[in-house]
Amino acid sequence: MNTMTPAILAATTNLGPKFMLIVPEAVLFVGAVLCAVMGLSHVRAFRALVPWVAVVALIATFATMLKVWTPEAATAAQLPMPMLGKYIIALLCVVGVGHVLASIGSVDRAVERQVASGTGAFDPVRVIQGEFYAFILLSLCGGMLLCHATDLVWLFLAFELCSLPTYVLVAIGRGADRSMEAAIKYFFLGAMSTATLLLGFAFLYGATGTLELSAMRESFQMQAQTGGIGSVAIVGMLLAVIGICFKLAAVPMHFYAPDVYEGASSPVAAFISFVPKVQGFVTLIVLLGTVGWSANGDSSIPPVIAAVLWMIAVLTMTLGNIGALLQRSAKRMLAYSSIANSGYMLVGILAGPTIGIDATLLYLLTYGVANLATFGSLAAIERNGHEVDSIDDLAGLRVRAPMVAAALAIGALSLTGIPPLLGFWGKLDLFVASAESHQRTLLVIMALNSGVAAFYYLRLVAMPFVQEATPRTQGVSPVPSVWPRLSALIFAAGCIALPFFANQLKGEAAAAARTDLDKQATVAQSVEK
Amino acid sequence: MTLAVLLIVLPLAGAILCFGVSERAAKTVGLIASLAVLAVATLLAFEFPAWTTGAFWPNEEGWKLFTAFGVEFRLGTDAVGVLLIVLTAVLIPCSMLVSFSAITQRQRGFYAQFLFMESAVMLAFLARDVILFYIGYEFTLVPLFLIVAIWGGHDRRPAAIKLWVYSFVGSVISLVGFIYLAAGHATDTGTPINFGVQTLVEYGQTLPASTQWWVFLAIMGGFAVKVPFVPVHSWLPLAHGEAPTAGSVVLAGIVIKIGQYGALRFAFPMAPEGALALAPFFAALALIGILGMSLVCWVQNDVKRLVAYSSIAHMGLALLAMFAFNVVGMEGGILYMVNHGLSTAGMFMCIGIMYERYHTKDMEVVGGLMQRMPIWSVFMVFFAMASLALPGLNGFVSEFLCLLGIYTADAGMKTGFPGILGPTYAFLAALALVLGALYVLRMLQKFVFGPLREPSHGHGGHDSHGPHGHGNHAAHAIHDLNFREIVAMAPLAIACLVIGIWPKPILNVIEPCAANVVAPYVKLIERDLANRPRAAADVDAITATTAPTAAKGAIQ
Amino acid sequence: MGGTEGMSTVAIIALASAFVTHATAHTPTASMEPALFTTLALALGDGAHAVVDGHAADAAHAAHAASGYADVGPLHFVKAVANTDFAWLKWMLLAPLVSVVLCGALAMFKVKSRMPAVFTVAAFGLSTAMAIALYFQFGPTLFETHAPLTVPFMDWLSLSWGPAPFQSFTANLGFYIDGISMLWMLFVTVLATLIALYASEYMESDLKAGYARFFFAVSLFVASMLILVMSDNLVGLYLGWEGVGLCSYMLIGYYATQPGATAAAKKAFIMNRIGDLGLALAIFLIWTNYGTVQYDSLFQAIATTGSEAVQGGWSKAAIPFLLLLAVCGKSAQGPLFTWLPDAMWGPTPVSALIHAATMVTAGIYLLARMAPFYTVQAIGGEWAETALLTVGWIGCFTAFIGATIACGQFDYKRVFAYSTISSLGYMVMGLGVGTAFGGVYYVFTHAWFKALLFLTAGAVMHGMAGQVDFRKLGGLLKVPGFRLTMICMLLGCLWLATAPFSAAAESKDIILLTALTSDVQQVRWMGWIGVLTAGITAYYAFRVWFRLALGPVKIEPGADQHADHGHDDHAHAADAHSTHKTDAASHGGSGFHPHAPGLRISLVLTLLAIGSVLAGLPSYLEHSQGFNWIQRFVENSTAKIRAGDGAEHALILGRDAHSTLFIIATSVVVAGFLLAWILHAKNRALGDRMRAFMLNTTGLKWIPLGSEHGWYVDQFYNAIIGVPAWLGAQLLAFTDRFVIDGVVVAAVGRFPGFVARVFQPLYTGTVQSYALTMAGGIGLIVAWVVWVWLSGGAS
Amino acid sequence: MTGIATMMNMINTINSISIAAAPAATAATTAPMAPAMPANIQVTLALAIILFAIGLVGFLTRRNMILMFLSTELMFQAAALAFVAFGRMWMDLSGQLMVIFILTVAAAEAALALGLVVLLYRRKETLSSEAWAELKE
Repeated sequence: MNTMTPAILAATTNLGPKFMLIVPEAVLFVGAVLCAVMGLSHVRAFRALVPWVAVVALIATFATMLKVWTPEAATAAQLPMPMLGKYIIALLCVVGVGHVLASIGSVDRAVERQVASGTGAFDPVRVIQGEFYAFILLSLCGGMLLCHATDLVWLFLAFELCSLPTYVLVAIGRGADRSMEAAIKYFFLGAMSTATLLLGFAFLYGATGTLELSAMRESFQMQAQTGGIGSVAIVGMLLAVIGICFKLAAVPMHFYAPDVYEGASSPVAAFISFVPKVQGFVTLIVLLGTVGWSANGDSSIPPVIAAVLWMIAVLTMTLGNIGALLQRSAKRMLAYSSIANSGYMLVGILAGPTIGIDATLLYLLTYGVANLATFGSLAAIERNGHEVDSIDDLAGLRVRAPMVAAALAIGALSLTGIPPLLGFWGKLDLFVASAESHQRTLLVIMALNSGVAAFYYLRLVAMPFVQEATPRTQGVSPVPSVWPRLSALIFAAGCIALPFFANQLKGEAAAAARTDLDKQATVAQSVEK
Repeated sequence: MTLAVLLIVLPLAGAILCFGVSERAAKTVGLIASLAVLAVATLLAFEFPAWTTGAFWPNEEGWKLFTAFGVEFRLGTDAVGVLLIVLTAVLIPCSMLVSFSAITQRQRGFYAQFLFMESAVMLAFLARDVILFYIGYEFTLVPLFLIVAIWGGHDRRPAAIKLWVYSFVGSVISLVGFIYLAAGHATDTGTPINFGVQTLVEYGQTLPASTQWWVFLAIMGGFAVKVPFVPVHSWLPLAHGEAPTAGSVVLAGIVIKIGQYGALRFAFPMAPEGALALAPFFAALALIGILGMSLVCWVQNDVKRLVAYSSIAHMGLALLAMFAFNVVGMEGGILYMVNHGLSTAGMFMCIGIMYERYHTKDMEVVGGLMQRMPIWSVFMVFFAMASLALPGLNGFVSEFLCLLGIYTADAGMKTGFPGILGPTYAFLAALALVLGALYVLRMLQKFVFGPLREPSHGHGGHDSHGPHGHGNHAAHAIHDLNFREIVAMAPLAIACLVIGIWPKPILNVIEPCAANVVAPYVKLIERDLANRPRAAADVDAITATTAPTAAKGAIQ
Repeated sequence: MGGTEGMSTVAIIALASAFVTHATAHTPTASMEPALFTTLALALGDGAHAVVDGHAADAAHAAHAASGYADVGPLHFVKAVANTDFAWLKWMLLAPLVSVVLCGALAMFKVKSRMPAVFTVAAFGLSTAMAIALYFQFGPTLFETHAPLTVPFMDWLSLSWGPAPFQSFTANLGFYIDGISMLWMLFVTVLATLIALYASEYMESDLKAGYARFFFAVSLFVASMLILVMSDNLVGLYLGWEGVGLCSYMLIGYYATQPGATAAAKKAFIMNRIGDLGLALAIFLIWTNYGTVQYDSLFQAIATTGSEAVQGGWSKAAIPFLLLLAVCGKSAQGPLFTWLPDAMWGPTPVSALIHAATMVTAGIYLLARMAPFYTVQAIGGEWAETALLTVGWIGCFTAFIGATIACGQFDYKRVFAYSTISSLGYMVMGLGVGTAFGGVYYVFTHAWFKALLFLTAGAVMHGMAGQVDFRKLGGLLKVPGFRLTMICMLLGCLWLATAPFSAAAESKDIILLTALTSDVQQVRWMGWIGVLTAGITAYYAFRVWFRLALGPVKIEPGADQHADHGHDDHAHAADAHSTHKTDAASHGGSGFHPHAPGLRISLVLTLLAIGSVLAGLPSYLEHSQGFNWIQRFVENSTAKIRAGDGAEHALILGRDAHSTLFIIATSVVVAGFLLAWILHAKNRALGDRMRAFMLNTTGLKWIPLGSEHGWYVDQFYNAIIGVPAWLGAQLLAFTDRFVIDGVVVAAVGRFPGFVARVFQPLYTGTVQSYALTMAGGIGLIVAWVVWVWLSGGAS
Repeated sequence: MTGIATMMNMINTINSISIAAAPAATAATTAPMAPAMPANIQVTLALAIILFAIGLVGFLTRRNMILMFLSTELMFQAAALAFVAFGRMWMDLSGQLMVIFILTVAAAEAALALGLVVLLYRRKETLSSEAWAELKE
């Protein structure tokens, strides 16, 4: 009875290079702890500093990533997709900063006001700002660690590290009952889907006998040559895909999204509409990398899984888009739009490794930026103290908050895919990917869906600029703190400016999508770009 | 910064400047910017070397921004493009001039939208890359939507939303067609994806007939919404009915033209077999458009809807002539684009000026304005006659060439360009001459001639609708055209007259471009005709030596 | 209201349906074609008339009998000579255009002056001088070399996309001068000058309102007429053709404030447009068959393509019929004549110039110019015959109908309008029966005396404050100042009634002679109907004159702004204190004294009277000079194939043609004169009693009613075409607005929303329900995978 | 009840497939030699699947939030058991390794879940999840 399988032994010896790579995450972790601690200090100035600590931590992570994450180091650590981590860390840092800025001033506002006005004594128990930003950083850290996964354990742990904090964020984002209800729904359904994912991992382990992703891939390649991948593996993969669908809010598992996004406060809604998607897609890419693609050479995932993914992609797109048509609440509408965008990105996955994955990764970036512009601008305005929720509140916003109205409109236009903006280039890449991989029906369905989408995104453009202010919108005014507005504006400007760097972004995404097989190619390509 | 790039960037700068200045100064800044663009456009026209060769100029490879997506910043246009650019550059300042007194609220935004639109349209006409064209073509949508939605008429919102959804879905369908073609090219030749118009045209023509059928249907289907063809036309009367004067002028004068320019530049060259196979279908739609819409025009009482329906009929004839696949028809179609832009824009300006004074578009309420505004009625009758295709004015030249083109399509092989449209299309299309006269004369009889009828609540009374109403417009006497309004309309009228009397220069310019577009069709139709049993008369005509020389002649 | 529009579609549908059914047959068999075309011809030419004519059925059989009728042997046309030293001819065209620009400027700046009249008369005078100079310079060379003159002026439409013959299309503005164009240039410019002079006084009362606009339109009219006549290609002719249509639209609608005038203008323009449609279609077909539209190369092409090469199928055969449709539209023939009587809404000089002398003769010019298309050589045997017969029947039918309606009218201007229609019918019949010379000669003489008639009518109306109903006037011969006008009107009526030895008699009798002596039986019938119509013409001509001139003096002035017809708002120009609006004369006529025509009007009337008399000179001098002046013109033009007036020795009813015709014609005219004398001069009561008798006897009621209401043709068109077309358009507009836009688009728009509503109940809000639907989803996917496995076994 | 029925037949199908196919799959692979599927592995695997089903059904039927959490925990443990079963089959310890991590994560979830439940209880004095259904379409 061999006590330790060779794979586990091998893993423990070459830990050196792997540790080097997770330095950025470590920096982030330290930042999270610092935030948590400073949030509890009696000195009001320290508490006010917490968001800025979070921002500095993110910037530091970005810097260390740039230094640490060189192609040689990545290949040394035998990661399944060496450059994926670099892209995801950069993406999460940049968008993470946006989320942090968007939520400044919204957490603990009542408590801070009481303390400032001296009516209530400071009580560490009631203050949550510290944990709030800590959890944001932890969740981002989990998302980044996913890319380092070389085996299922690491994958599962990073997966959980990324999703658990989000449940808490939803609960503490806004004191009202609605966020509590959203949190409980999100948690329970999340737990159920994670359990399904875990069962899927179990079956994958059962089919290959190893937790090592590289070993798994070899055994699957073997099985592919000798009469196809076993049924246990297929069931395992299916369960894993279903588990991941919850994170992506893809069709069978999307029911929570509208309620949770509506319940959570706007900055948190922005966060949970983006980070879980990154987490879901990275896990999906890593898993499909082992089961399909490079596994059986002709870069195609097993037909059963491909068919299931195809069905999920189409249903997600369609239900997401037509669902949004009926909504009167802006956040619910954006929830449905996020469901639809997951559908678009699944098309990228289906389009196969060479062209599909980098299209999805690029679309993740465009969606993140546009999402923050729209959700951020919702976060930046309030109606006599309460969150702005229904679309009618946006009428005539141009008069009361011109900057926020512009950001909202530009974000919506970018999500629709109006050309000069960033969203168009993401969609174009997806269209080209599906066309080049002969998914003609998907191409047509996506086109029709973006036609339907044009209708409801138009409301976000028309309400602030075309509609006249109604008595109901008298109370609408920007949030006292300037930062949410600035973050929405910065990301709206991003929608306009980033297309000028489209080449570099596409290059980075393409590099990220390269699997370790063509190592030399990765090195050559990154130099040439 | 070559002329072409300047032409795109200048209006953008102007638009941003418009936002900067005060409300009152906005209109002057807007006008100056658009006149500057006009100057650059005329400079481009003078420097344009390929007036007679039909070649594309300036083929400059600009910024390498989107090469990873296969999109080259290639700018270039041929004679037809330059004509449309100059037309746009003339129409925008004229439409601004007309709306000085009409628009009183949010003037900064108003003039900025027009300049945004102008830069997008210029990009569309100058693009030699399919996605670059799509960017220009799609971006005209946002300013147009805002113009109709903010400064429009009474129930402007549904009209604006319908305009937005129709155009967006249409352009997405065309995009699917382009991407399908480009992706096919990339996979077949193994090269990275490339959206260059030339590469796609060459690749498209090598595709098997069945795929070309789908590609043509997708691309032409998308542009059919913008032309508009009959089943998908219902957004145009609504949009025109609600748009402000300048909005209608730009919508009729420029936006419809991009749809047709797209069909001419992309749909016909990229899928000739598909075009041939679908020609009877689209020709039948065009015919329904001509006859049906002319009759519908005849019973309209809202004069703006009447002119909108009439432009559907006119565009139907222009497209039908293009489907005749011969030089005369194509030339007639292209010239019709320019002429329709001039005469219909002029008519909308007249109607707008009248609307400014009487606040109603209903022909039953207002009439016999010749007594009140004689100079206005001269312009109105002039533009009506131009759109009526009266010989001596521009409408006639293009309508005559279109009809002649449809006829030559049936003239068998001797003209060197055998067409596939039978004589029935030709005779039914010729009815357009009479039907066109019906509704225009009815409008003139109600509007300009006959006893003077004015709205009951007196002219200039406060208008109940629209935020941009003219406030408490003092009930002053209706005055005839002032100098500004005449200056706005004079260039269009002069252009109509000059093209009508001396069309030689424009025809020489358009001919090579038309020949280039039609060149691939000669061989295809000959092959079709050869294997289809034809009347004895035509068979020996085929053996006549004229055909090959003609094809060679047309190509050089 | 749909009358005019209704009319517009009658010819189209008949024409289009015939062609459509025919064209789609694609390879027409020989037998089908003639039958189809005869029905078309009958439908076009004499649909309503077929009932009366009875034996139209065997038209086809009789046609084959006569060979010389349409088969004129091989055609030969002399090649045109380009001669640049006639370049000054372009000034003949530019002079009126300069006047157009000047008058237009004056109108725009609302300048109140008489200058527009001066510009116009000067321009026309210059053109007349040039026309006469052209006759003297180019005439002799033309008459002996028979070679027409071409002068390039300006290039307009010229495309070429290949070297071969059918691969270029040139239609530049150049001049092609031959016999008939020179004749037309002469009498158009002369008459235009005289009438412009007349109008300068007649329109004086409108000095402020529309004087400049009137002369702008008149100058533009003459310019367009000259382009039409002088152009060297069909598209130039089309430019002139539509130009005159536009000017007649502007001039009929001159009194823009009156709804009747604008409706009449619209009706005229649309009916002309139907004719233009015919012309346009003809031009396209000519180009597709002969590859050119330039007269010179076209006629050479016709001459060279021998009859055996005529396999153009239906498209060649259709050309003559389409040209005929154009003629009907412009010269108010056949089905499209109803616009001319309504054109009387325009001021009288307009009626005289445009609707009597010049524009309406454009149709005859086209027939003369395009005569080669009506020969067997050009379009094949069986169609040439039918085409010519159709032209003949349309002319004859229109003449007869025009005359019958004229008898019933009480408004003397409308009587003269119907008489114009009738005379035009004669001219078209002339070309139809084979004598282009007869037709053209009658055009020449008719232009003079009809202009005279209209101008006298104008003078009377001008004087009687717009009164047009001759029952309210009488004994004008005795009224001081009107004696000259009435004498001129008598002369005009005599010429109209073709009194023996009058100029009209000389020209009209040639037509009747050729018709009666032709060996085609149908043509002989046309001849007899022509003789009958001549009698009716005599009756109504003198009916008007007797009512107006003889009998007790009775002057009932029409209201100044007479609602119905009186439309020249005249005021005593001399009477300083009266303003335009209030007319001093009250309806009662107590203080009213008729306003005698001024010097310029009387001058023009006398000149025209002299001209009408001299119009007969060509035939009076025929014996001494050996040739007829007009015949020489026709022989030196493309219409020469029709110039010959048949065999000299032919017989009518067995006896010598000339003498018998003379006897028959004079007897018929005298009969008409006597009938008019009895009913309207000697015993007016008898006339009224007879009319009352006929009205209440059911058997004869339809005659007076029909003739007074123009056989209800307008109402007929309105009923079967106008109303249905209007309803159809309303239905189309409704479907477009509410069905396509309302139902279909809304359905497509709302479908996604509808589907969303189906899924909406799934979002109930409780965690359990979400978990259940999720589990359901997973179950479905796994079930599907298992099903695929069991069936496909996909690994 | 229908929910449970579907669950049962789903499990049987997975069961049958995995049992039937597993030996074939294992026999074929030449990777680290997987031993034949002894009977007890099948039993533990079936147990794991049944446990998972029970957890799922419990989660669907129970209204009380704590019991709902317990059923999710049950699902987690079912997965852990599956890992152990497969570890035993492959005679490979990494299955056990995974179980340890699963336990830690389950513990973290438990802490979080109870925190949330307490928060909600303090707000609405009831543990039933029916009370929390305001957010809906």
